[in-house]
Amino acid sequence: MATDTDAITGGERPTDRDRSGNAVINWMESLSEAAYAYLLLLPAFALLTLIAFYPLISTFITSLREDRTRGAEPLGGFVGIDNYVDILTGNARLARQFLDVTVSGSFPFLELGTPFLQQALFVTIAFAVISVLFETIIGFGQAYVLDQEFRGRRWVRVAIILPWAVPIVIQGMIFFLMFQPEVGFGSDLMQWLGVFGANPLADSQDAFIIILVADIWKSSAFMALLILAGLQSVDRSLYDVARVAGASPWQRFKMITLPLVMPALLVAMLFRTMDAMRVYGLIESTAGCTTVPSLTCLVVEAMFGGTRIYATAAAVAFATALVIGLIISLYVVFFRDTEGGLY
Amino acid sequence: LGGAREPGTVVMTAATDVEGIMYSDGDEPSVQQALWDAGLDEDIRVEIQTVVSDSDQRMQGAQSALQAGRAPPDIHMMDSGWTIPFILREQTTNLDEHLSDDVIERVENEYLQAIVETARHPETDELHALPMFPDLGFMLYRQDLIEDAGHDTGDWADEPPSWEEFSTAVSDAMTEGDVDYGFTTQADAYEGLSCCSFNEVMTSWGGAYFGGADNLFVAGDRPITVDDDHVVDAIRMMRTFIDEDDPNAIEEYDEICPSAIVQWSEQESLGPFQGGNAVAHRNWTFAMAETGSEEAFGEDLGVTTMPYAVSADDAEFDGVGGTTSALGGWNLVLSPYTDRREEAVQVLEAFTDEGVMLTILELAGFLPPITELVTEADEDEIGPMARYTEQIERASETAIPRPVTDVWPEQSALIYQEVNAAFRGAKAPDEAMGDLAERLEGSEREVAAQNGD
Amino acid sequence: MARVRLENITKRYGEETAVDGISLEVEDGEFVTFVGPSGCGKSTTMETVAGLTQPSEGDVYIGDDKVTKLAPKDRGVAMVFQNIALFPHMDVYENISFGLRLRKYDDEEVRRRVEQAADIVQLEGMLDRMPAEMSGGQQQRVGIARAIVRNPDVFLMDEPLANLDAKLRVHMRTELQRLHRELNATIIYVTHDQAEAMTMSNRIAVLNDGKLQQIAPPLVCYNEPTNLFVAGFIGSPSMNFAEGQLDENGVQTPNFHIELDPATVPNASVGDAVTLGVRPEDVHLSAYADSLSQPTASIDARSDVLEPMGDEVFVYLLLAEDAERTMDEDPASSSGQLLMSVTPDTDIEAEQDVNVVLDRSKIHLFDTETGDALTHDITDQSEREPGTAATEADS
Amino acid sequence: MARVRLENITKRYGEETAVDGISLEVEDGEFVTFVGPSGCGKSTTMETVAGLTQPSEGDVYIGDDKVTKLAPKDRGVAMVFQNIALFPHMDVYENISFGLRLRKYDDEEVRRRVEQAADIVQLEGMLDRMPAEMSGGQQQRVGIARAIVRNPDVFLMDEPLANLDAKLRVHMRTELQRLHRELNATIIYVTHDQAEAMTMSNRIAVLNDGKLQQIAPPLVCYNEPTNLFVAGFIGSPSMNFAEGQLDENGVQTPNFHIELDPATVPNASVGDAVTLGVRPEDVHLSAYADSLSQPTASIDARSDVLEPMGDEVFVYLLLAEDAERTMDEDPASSSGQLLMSVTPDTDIEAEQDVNVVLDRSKIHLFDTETGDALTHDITDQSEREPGTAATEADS
Amino acid sequence: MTDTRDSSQSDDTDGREHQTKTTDSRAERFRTSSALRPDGGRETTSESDRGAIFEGSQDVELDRGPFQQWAANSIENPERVYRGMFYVAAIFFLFTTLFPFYWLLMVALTPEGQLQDIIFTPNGFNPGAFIEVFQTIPFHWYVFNSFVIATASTILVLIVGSLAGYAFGRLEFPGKTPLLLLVLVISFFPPAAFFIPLNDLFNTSFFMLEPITGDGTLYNTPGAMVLPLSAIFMPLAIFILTTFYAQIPDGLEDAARVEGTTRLGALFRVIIPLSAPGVATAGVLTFIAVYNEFFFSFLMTDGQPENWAPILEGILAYQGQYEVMYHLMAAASIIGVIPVAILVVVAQEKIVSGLTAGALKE
Ligand SMILES: Nc1ncnc2c1ncn2[C@@H]1O[C@H](COP(=O)(O)OP(=O)(O)OP(=O)(O)O)[C@@H](O)[C@H]1O
Ligand SMILES: Nc1ncnc2c1ncn2[C@@H]1O[C@H](COP(=O)(O)OP(=O)(O)OP(=O)(O)O)[C@@H](O)[C@H]1O
Ligand SMILES: [Mg+2]
Ligand SMILES: [Mg+2]
Repeated sequence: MATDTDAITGGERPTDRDRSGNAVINWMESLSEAAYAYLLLLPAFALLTLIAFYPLISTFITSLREDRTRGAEPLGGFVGIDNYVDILTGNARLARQFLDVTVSGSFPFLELGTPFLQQALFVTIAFAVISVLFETIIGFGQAYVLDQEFRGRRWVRVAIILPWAVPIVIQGMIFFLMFQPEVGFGSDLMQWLGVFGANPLADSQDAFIIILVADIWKSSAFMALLILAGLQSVDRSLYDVARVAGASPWQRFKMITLPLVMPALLVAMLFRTMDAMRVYGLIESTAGCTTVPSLTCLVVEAMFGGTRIYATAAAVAFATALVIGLIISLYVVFFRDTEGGLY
Repeated sequence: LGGAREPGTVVMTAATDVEGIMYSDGDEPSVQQALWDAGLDEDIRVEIQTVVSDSDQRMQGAQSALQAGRAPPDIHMMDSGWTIPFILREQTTNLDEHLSDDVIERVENEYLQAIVETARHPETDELHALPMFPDLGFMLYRQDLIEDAGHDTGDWADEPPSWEEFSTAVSDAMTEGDVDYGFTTQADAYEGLSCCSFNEVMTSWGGAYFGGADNLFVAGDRPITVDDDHVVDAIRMMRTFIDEDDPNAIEEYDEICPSAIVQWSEQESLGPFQGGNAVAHRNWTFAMAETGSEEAFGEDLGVTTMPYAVSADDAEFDGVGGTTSALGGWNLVLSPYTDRREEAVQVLEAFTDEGVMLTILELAGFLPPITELVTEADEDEIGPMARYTEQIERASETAIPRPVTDVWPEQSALIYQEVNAAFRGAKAPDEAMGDLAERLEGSEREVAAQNGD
Repeated sequence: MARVRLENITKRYGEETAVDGISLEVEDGEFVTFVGPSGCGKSTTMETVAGLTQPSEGDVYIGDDKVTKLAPKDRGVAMVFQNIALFPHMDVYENISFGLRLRKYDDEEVRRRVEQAADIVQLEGMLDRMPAEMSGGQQQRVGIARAIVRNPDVFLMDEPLANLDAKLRVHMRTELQRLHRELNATIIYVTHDQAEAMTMSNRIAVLNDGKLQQIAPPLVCYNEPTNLFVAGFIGSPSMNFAEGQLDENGVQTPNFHIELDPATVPNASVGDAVTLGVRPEDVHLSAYADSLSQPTASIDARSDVLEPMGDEVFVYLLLAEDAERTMDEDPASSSGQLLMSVTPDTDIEAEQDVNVVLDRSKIHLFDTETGDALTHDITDQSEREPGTAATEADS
Repeated sequence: MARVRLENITKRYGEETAVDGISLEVEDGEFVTFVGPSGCGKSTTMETVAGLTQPSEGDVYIGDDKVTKLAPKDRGVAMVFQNIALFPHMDVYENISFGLRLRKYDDEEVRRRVEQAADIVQLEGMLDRMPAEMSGGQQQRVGIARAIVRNPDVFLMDEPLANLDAKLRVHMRTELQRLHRELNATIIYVTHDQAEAMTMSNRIAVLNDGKLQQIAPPLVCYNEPTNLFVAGFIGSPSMNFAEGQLDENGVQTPNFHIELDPATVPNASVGDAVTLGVRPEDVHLSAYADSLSQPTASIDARSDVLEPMGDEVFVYLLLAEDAERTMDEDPASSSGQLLMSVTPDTDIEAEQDVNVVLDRSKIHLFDTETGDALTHDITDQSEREPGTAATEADS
Repeated sequence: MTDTRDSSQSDDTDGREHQTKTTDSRAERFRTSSALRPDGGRETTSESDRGAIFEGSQDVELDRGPFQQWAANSIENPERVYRGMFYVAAIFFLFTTLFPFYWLLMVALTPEGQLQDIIFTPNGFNPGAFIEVFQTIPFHWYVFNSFVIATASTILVLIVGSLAGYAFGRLEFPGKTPLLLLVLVISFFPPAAFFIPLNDLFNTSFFMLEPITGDGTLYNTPGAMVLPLSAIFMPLAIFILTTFYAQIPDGLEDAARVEGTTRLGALFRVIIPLSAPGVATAGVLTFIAVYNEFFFSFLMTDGQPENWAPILEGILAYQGQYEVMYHLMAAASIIGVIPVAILVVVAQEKIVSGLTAGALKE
């Protein structure tokens, strides 16, 4: 088709309809939606398979075998789910137990073998729930602040995000030192307030609170960042509509911001929950894993504690994943109906 | 990178402290030079792969390298506290087969036996590691403050006081001397408690984890004696030091420890003492240099081995009771995966040379595995340590190693956890030790079962 | 060659059928306008041509090639989107030049073309604005420029002028027509503006409920609508309808009777329910009956409301005594009423009794049941082509 | 009381002045339509009324209160947005009921009202759709329903019917009028559709370049435009203009001469440059000259193109020999041309010589320089009110 | 990142200005001289009043006026109260987030061995710590390593994650939810669960890697960290990107495709730029996470800076057997945080750039 009159035509022009570009691109374009999707997922899954799924399977097999603390061979024969049974019944070769309760006849029907905060499962869940709750609230507050226009916003934003950039060792060191009676003021202050005992870092309950605060300090920024990105993606004209319709700032938040930010918020909470359930470095560098045992603490101690109990470590890792999986399914069930929920 | 290393280099892991003395500019003495002087082939050069100092993290590093069968490093520097598990896992080389006989002999005969024990295969007694330097626990005290409070410390250097005497003296010095703390030590829930600071106290009370010094290195079939009265009393004493009003306190002792010791390890507990704010302090050899210099306390620093409550003769078990000193220190292990075994063996042999040991002592203050050599060192070089050679001598004689077996790390965690709980008063001492005994029995059973079949 | 052919295109969204078996062919260089009620499937049909939507059934051909599975970029189409869809992160220049830059035209060429396109849509001097800084109409013009700058074989334009004022719209109309002529491009166009549809298109495709009702030149759709739907839809204000019955003498509706020989009505016989349709401009005051070659008998009515539009006045007539003008119904469609369009200088006032006549040559009869057109002219001509009613309708 | 008063509203975006000193008053219950070219500031003006934009200068009053600083929610206004802006996360029901739910109406009431509103915009049965699943027109109807369901004092509607088809548009028109009547609400409306502006509004406000040109009832704007801009803007197709000069006998344009007594033209004297304006429907074939009370002398022309619109036909006349119809210009505005609108049955063909006359009572004269209207009628009446030209114009 | 324009755009500016001046008079006919007010007048350029969630319209006046005035105003104007609350919140957040840093600085300034009773002032003053950090070990080398590793991982994660995020967010295909959950499952596991097999894998010599790494293993190469860290932080990135990509209206992608991009081209030219807040956030989060990662960083190299040991090893190097040089660790971490702070400053314009407004009539 040769068009000649208009200047817009501007001489020769390849007909668009002739397929341009190389064969690969054309092949990709001609794929069906599903095939195209699989193609796009290929790189991610290739990487994940090599680096994640394969090791996990191997670890899972390990968890079904017997520990061997001596000899060149680190694992004994297959013992089925014995390792898991040991973990759940408080018989694992760990300094702190995954779970240590027995059913009793009288109220509250469960008897704690060790105090609540010395059982990894409870510590971990309590930690995850409380920290994520606070981080969400604070993160939302921070994101809101960062979403405003004001002079110096750039620097405030950096300041608020900065704790997230602190290496965990340092985060741990800060709070460790702060609550070292000799060095920091934290212990004295809290003791004076009547909140803590004399040696907070050695006391499970006090240390738990310190770790919570440390985690909230650092990780709120994570929430803030994601929520902020969500806030920024909201079409501003919707706020105009809402304002004219008579929505107060709170209503605008509740009816527009929140639901529209929900997908981002859910992702943030989901990953924060999973992260919190795997907390380790922070504990290790402040109070120590015996004072506040978390699930990952058990895994790491089993694997690197010096006693070679890899099978137990693997079993604890899988049990941890199972627990996280259960909690995440609660999310999925709970938020399934929310707009933008888990797809 | 990796593969293309110079021929003749032998890679050895070490922290920056050792790296710092390995080489030197010009004619300054260095370990490398000392090794060559000791007869190491001039073509062989030791290259240090620096690793972190923290013992736990270092163990992880060694474990992942050996688990993966990776070399270099050709020589791993391993804590005497966790060498045996590696030996039991066959991740070491039997040095009996590689070192020359006279070297073996020297190690057997001249080396501090306590540390050599941590380098042997517990079942076969073969030497699988070469002790590089031992470390020992000492009681440091402020002679001036105690003297001012009217107590004579004249013979403490030769013969440590009893705990009771110690506590009274420290308590008085604390009141008189206007310092905040009496005795600072390590009681955090960590390896240092079970291996060392508590091990010392327990031993000085005539107690033991596994029924005496004979049962230290083979797990599986040995008595559990942590719920023994001596052990419980040792804890009660410590508890009294922390809080004399505790129902489990022992009348005769005074409150001399800050309660914060339950969350202190070496660094934190040294701080107040170093700052002049405590009367007495338990720590490792390096603390002498830190606090004994002229800028610090100088001559006012007194050093002794642990006080005791039950003398060795009165002790129920073998090898416990009386004054004592916990054993730390590092061994050198030849990686079974090295492709430079010959060269590495040469390096190891050179390390057994006295000149090398003295060089290390003079440059870094690390005790020679042949402890008598301390007296031969140049006093100017080793600083304050020179004043305390006698105490070092005695400490090496009374050194008590931790009971390292393949399951020691596991048991250690149980121990420090319970001991710390008891120190904090969260559990009564006998209850804590009862629980501990139960857990330890379980652990021993597992080992027995696993290694029985 | 840029003939566009749709073969039995159907698109379902779940239960919903948005497009229902549409087949049509747009000749090379033809200008076809899609009209139809909101939600009838116009945009969806366009999207299947562009390749943005895969039809559930059927095939699309452009030129001689079946392109049903071809990527949009390879179809040689440009599209103006109903929702405008400017790239918010690009300024006007970047938006317009997007397609050219993708095709790696050299910078000079790009600039020249963009400037020309901006000129056509009167956006000179706004090239560095961001979309968010523009008014609705300006944004829409950017969308048009983005399409025309590429000079493709086929243009798809979905209500390109919806946000423009009348004057600019006329301008754009002529511009688009010129473009159409000069580029000899095939254009498929959606509009709700009758004037646009009538003036620009070679043919109009009337869609309803996902189905093609009629595709024919504008005047054919206007004058010979193929069914009740098309008759009512094309023309603004809408055609007047009166339901009635064919009797021996003609058509009897509740309020008036029109004489005619039932035999001249094809496909219908006496007694059948028929709907009579007449456009507002074909209703005349009896006083002007002479100007018509064949007026009907005079009908009594009462003028209810006058709606002056400037160039004409709409008069709402009530036929029955009891009939009331109800505002919530399309006034032209309820049978007690009649809408008449007169020139502004006509001597008529609200609430006054009037007599009107209809132009027999402009009276349409439809089968009430099926809605199909029966005849578009009830003058007493001896020979009339019987087939004209359904000209070119495919439905 | 919901009188809306704008006092000297100005809005600047950086360099750009979007609204430039607009003052006007909309009476309680009045229906005022804003019209004007794309980008002239209609939406911006609306936004200042709604409170979404703070004017750079000037004040807004609703009722008796100065609301310039008041939050939108406290102004009692509802708005239909030009960009529709439905909440993507809410279905139709939730979108429509948004404002009601904010005000905590009880569920029954909400449901009743929503259903009623959905009924008005013909969205029954779509209440549980999500916006993304709807066509453009359907979305727009949701936007309208969202505004009307709230029943506020003041409605602001920015092109609410832009995406609707003619039929539905007529329906919505009557619905909105009914709403206006029944709620007695004040409505400010933006549209590009002349028919909407003419039929619905009490007054039309013509804006250009951020400035108010004229605010007057529709027919006044149509028949007595205050200046060239309004004359050209109102009416579709646009008024014909011919630049000329006032001489002793009348107006001389390059192609024809119109007789008139220059003394009857206020504010102008012989020799002044004037622009003559006449609407297409006021151009007649000489054959029909009798029907006019005062036709002008006949003008020679040649028909160039015919544009049949169904109910009328636009005839493009060339006046000068050399004139050519250029498609890229608004045809009515170039002086060598004349656009005539005739009924479809007029006997005229393309490319044929014709004689036309103008209706003297419909001839407008403007001062070419200032653009101000001089007179809207050049019949030889003895007494004419001299002031009508600028009726109610505030600009 | 911003540069989705053709490179040709930069030299276009003058051309466009030129065009502005010579605007066709026809178009200007009704556009009188007032388009540019010569007298200027007061200008309020900001459009913040429309965007902010809290009304910011009064902030011009807010800085002035005594407290009473403020209080009186706030009663009649609640938006002012929100603004006030906002400032209180901002200051609160600033204090709580920054105080630990301040304290860390105090620790850094405290000379070795005097670490006692630090509250608001250091115990002594020793700025030399910031130099000592580099003298003790080549800390900058570790920082550099971490920076390279984090950058590489971030790029890998963003690219691979974008492809996956696009598929999950915008395409329909069988098995979508299970696959998405499968990705999520990775995050259920403590990193230690991957360690042993990966340690074996990375220490296995692969013939084809020999030319690159010398001994054919990935150990001691950036790859040994980039790969597992990418895999471990990939799920988060995929989820973030999925969420943000899903929200971009289809219309814009449609427009790009009709204009001539491929589906992939539309992703990179339209969807990613429009999701800038999400992409930048995913990038920053990944970068920081990798930069600070503890587990693999520590075990996948032998700790030598020349063998790509990351910053964590550097910080741990100040930790002795019995002694910890807290002041150096503090100084080192303050130094280590700086690159991240810079990154945040750079990325923040992307993180906060609401762009979708005005995209579509929806
Ligand atoms: N945010 C903004 N930044 C800069 N200029 C703007 C902005 N919003 C609008 N404008 C400009 O202000 C002028 C008026 O815009 P407005 O939206 O009021 O026009 P309008 O009359 O509604 O036009 P339309 O009929 O096309 O919708 C336009 O020229 C527009 O480009
Ligand atoms: N994604 C979708 N999911 C479900 N239904 C849809 C979707 N998109 C469109 N529809 C429905 O398909 C029908 C046809 O839509 P389409 O957009 O083609 O209408 P249209 O003719 O363009 O209408 P308008 O003139 O209002 O733009 C509508 O009823 C609409 O509700
Ligand atoms: Mg549509
Ligand atoms: Mg507008």
